[in-house]
Amino acid sequence: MMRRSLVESGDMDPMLQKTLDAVNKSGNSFNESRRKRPRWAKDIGFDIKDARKEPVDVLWFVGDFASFDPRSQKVSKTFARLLHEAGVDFGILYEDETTAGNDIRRVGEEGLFQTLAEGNIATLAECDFKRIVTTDPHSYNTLKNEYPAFGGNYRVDHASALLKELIDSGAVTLPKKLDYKVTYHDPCHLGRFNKGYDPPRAAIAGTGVDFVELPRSRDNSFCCGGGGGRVWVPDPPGVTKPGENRVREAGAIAGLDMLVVNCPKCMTMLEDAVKTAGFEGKFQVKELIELVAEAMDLDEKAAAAAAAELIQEKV
Amino acid sequence: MTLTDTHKITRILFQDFPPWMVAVFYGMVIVAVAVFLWGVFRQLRKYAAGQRDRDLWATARQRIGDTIVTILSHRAIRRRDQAAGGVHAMIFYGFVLLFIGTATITLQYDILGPFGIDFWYGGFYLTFKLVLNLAGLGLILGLVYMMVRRSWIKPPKLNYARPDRAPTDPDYNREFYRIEDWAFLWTLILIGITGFVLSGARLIWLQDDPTVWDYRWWSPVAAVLAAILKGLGLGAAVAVKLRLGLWWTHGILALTFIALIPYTKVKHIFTAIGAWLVKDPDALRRLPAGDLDQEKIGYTEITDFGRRYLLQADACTKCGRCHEACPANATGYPLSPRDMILTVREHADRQLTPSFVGLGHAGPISILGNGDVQVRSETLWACRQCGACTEICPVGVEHVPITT
Amino acid sequence: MKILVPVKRTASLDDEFEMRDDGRDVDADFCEYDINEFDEFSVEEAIKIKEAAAEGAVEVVVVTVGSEDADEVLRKCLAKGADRGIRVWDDAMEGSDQIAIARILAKVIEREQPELVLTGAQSSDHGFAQTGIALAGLLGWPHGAVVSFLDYTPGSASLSFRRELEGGLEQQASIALPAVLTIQLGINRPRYASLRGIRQASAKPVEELTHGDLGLGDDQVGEAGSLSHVRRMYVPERGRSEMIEGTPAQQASRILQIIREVRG
Amino acid sequence: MAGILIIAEHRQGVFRPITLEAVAAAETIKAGSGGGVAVAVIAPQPGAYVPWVSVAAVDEVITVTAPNDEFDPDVTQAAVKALIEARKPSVVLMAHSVDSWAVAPALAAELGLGFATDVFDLCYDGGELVATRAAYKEKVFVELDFPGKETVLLTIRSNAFKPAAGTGSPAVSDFPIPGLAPRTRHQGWQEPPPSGGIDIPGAEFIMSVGRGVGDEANIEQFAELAEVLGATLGCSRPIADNGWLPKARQVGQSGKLAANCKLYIAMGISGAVQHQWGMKHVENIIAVNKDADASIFTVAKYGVVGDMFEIAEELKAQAGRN
Repeated sequence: MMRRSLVESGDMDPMLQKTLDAVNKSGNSFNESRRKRPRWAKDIGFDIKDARKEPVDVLWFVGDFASFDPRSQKVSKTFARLLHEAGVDFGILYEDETTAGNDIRRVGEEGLFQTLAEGNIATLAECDFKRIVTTDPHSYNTLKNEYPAFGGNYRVDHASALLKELIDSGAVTLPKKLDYKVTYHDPCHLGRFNKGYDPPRAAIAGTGVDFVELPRSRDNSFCCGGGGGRVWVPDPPGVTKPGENRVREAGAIAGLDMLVVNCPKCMTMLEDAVKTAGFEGKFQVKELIELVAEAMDLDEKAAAAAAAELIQEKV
Repeated sequence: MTLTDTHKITRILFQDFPPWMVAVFYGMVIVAVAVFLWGVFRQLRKYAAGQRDRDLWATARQRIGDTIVTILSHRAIRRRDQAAGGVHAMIFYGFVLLFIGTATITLQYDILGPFGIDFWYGGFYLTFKLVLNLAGLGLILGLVYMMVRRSWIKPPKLNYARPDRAPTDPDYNREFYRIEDWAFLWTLILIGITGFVLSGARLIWLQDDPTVWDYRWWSPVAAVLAAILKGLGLGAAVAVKLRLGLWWTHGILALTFIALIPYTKVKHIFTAIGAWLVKDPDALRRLPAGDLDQEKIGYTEITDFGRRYLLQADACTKCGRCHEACPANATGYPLSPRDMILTVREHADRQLTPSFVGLGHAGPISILGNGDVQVRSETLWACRQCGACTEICPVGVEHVPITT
Repeated sequence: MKILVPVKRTASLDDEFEMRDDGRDVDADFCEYDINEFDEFSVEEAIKIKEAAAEGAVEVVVVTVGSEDADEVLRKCLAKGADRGIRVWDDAMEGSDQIAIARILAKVIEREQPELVLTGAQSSDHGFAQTGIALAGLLGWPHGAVVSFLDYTPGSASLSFRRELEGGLEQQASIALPAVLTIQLGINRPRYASLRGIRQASAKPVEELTHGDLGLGDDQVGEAGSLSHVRRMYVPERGRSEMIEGTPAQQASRILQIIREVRG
Repeated sequence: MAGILIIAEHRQGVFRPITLEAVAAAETIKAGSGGGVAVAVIAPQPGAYVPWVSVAAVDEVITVTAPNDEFDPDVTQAAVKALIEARKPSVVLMAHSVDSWAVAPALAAELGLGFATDVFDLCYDGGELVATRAAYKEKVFVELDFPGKETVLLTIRSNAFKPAAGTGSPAVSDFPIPGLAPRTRHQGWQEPPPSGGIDIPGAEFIMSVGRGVGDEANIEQFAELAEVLGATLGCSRPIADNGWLPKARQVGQSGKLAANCKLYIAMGISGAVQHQWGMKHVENIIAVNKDADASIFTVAKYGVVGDMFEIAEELKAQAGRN
């Protein structure tokens, strides 16, 4: 609780202060206007249900990074198409969703966190859903473990758990066997915090890739460096970033094709680290959802579905 | 040897000691226990200066079972360091058995004996001797390994260099903890060694007494030592003097050791178990809610800390696992979870355990700042809240909620 | 000794917005509001002077002209360390331009009699750069615009400051008090107001006044009291650069081609 | 008397050509104003500036002897007030400069003049003066008029009008003003930090980085790219304020004007008006920004909507090859 008194006395990095001001003003850490939050979903070929107006099975709490960060927006689009393909009844909160506040609380801005929590809980109270799913382990952690204290009791699952369910139930079929050599980075908030080690590994196994564990994995996973608000504060030049340390560890795996991540913040930190640590072109950073989508042949299926719709219109 | 004689198979305490010497010994015992109790009181008063924690006992009750299993199985200490964990288990069980042994003698000699109840003889006594011999051997071998580990294997995590201070800072050097580590090791190992040589000398001294000599192999280590000493020509006459000298060395070392438990690293015997007991299992995933209407939020002074955190700060034995697991520390940031917790402890000791002279605060009040016993804001901001430290800590320190 | 700091609640737009029905401003639903960026620096400068002085020697009063929603801005300043807040509003003030607002603020200043008034050099939404110096004109006080450095010990009759001119040149000057200074960005590093601080600041007093309380006539406020009138506000037909499409590689090669064309 | 009164600007004894942009603005409304164009010069030796303002469009130059060497808001305000009361011009124009910031609003408030600042277009519409300025960070334009105002004071945005030229032979007259005890005392100048060999005003090819660069560690990558392309590295104000690049590299109103630039590449710069002041005039501008609606695209000749880091890498790779 020492950071909380630093926040009260305003003793913090100017870039962090800008982010807190942005969240205060517009409910997201990217200083984008609230209206822009669902804009990522505009061109995915179908309209996602509006959970504020219609009952849904799965309420997808998208989160800041998955809504605004260009790289993670691609993942969100893929996830939406994947759920659509798998016939999942899901919806999002569109522009009424604000950041869940996990990292705002861990930065020490407890007042702002409680306001965000109360705001989101009030919005969720108006919605009719069975469970909440999110691709961001940070949102997942605070929704699942910290919202109950403020009256928000929900069944919350991380996207990887839903992926496993869909694969097990056959709703998601993985016809295409991928021959990549792949390793997996356990996100701290999903693994160490909430013991979500196995569902992602099960999903990876389903894609038929050659899977290798990192030396430091599961509860000893080495952090990508993006937690506790550090994703908003750039590392001073000249300091090696935690992400680079992690990328070097992955680079030591001979013939590695892909480092699979399972969190938008890890994606941001590790993709940057691949560049700065000089591993570009050696291996790719890919999200678990993207890997599963590739094994699902999602793009071909979507193209086929679109073609079918065209034929139907002509008839 | 008839049944009635089995009573003779025992050890006569304070054998051939003049009464004044026995009285002196008991005087010393009382002083040692008094010093120990005063130390315990001071620590408890320190923890009481922290903030009450409503659900502290709720988590404690839930975790009694888990704590017992963790302590006995040493699973927390064995994780990712099987060798150190296993050896610590040897030392732990050795020490516990020896402690039980001493307690049994006290029960027999000081409590039940006066009422004429005897049990410490014959088969029981011989098994007692055997068990304690093995316990003592385990303890000494464990300590030898720890000494080798510290001085020769030298795992990087035992390096006390601080990443959150520059070499020019007055409090950069934490080598003084190393002195305490070695004093702890040497004291304990000397107590063990003097105990064995003492009993070996006793065997030589009483070699003519069949009730002692004929059963010496029930204390195999002592018997071996006796054989060696005899081989070197040690006679009964000299052995008795050697036995007296070693008895007092062993006694004084042991009493000093017990007296200083609450003031030194040895207190982890109690604080580590206590810390694990009060550790919140959801420490990482659910931060304690702050009351926004209170006059103050967050920690600035040491008395703002929750009591459980002050207790945990005292449980740290500087094993370095959090120091090694921390991503900020591994990449050159000015943060080591270990050094941050030690700073909290040093600050608490300086503020809340007043010198004997009187109450009063020595040094800066706030825990935050760039002074020598303070946590710097750059240290707190380097943290990634990834939880690796709190997750691996074998004594249940909750670095993450303390930092946030 | 008292420092008075007028602050403004400014709007920022999403890139997709619609105009108000009368076409003279943007529809409020498309605006997000926050304290004017320049005012963060003027408030910080006032609080720094207060903190440097003896306890209670300096009182910092923040004033805003605006409806109830502007309370949030005052609370943020109070959370940072301002002592008192004043909000002036009634329906007659609707549509006031910068000079009408300056006139209202001038009346508040006559009531409060501060030694020093610090305003933002301009607003981040309209950038008029008028209110502060117009205020000085109405009060007849000495003034300095676009101040990038300020050295003042409370109680002294004057203070020295620097103005930031074009090209990075700075002019050093001193000014007699009471005076009005408009503050440029970068003069200090504004502190953060935690949400808890803002909530607790709502306990600090905020005085609400109308133009009547200030002895201003109806014709001195609102559109009647303004020196300019908005005929219309519109989204301009923009010249649009020739967009270079394609993959980053294709775009880069087109750029290199342009460089060779221009640079030969 | 009607007509238009323009207040000339000078600093450190040097005439500021921005005055001629106000003259150019005056030319566009000369007909409607029903009078001539007069330029007032308020300075210790006003005569020295007469040749500078004797351009074609100027009918009259009024010299006003000021007691103080450098610009003092009180003196200028008193002088212009006296001029307005004496001549009753229908329009008074000043450049939208830091000096006019310090006097125009006080003057307008005191005399109740029609008033607008940072104007970049003006005209008479049915006998009514209409001025156009921008709002909400250039996203909208606003037309203002001044019903019932005999005299209107406007400050003109720099680089909005091409400076008036040609030679004229204006009548020169002197205008005495009462002495005034100045309340602010000029104490001296502080020159901007030495540019250390960085010559933004002289550079023909500039590549600037803005907030889009994200953090200090990424600056190096663009410094190298500028070198490979043979461009001078520039930046926007936030980069200089954060100390990530020296102030001498800052392009914009409080930095440098890219006066000599033929080709300007803007990387991750949104295009605030203060920055545009420094580069809007450049003939060839290439803007790279991830926000398709950034206002930089309204001034750039070529635009790329994309990730500046990807574009930079491709540029460096391809430029390196040939």
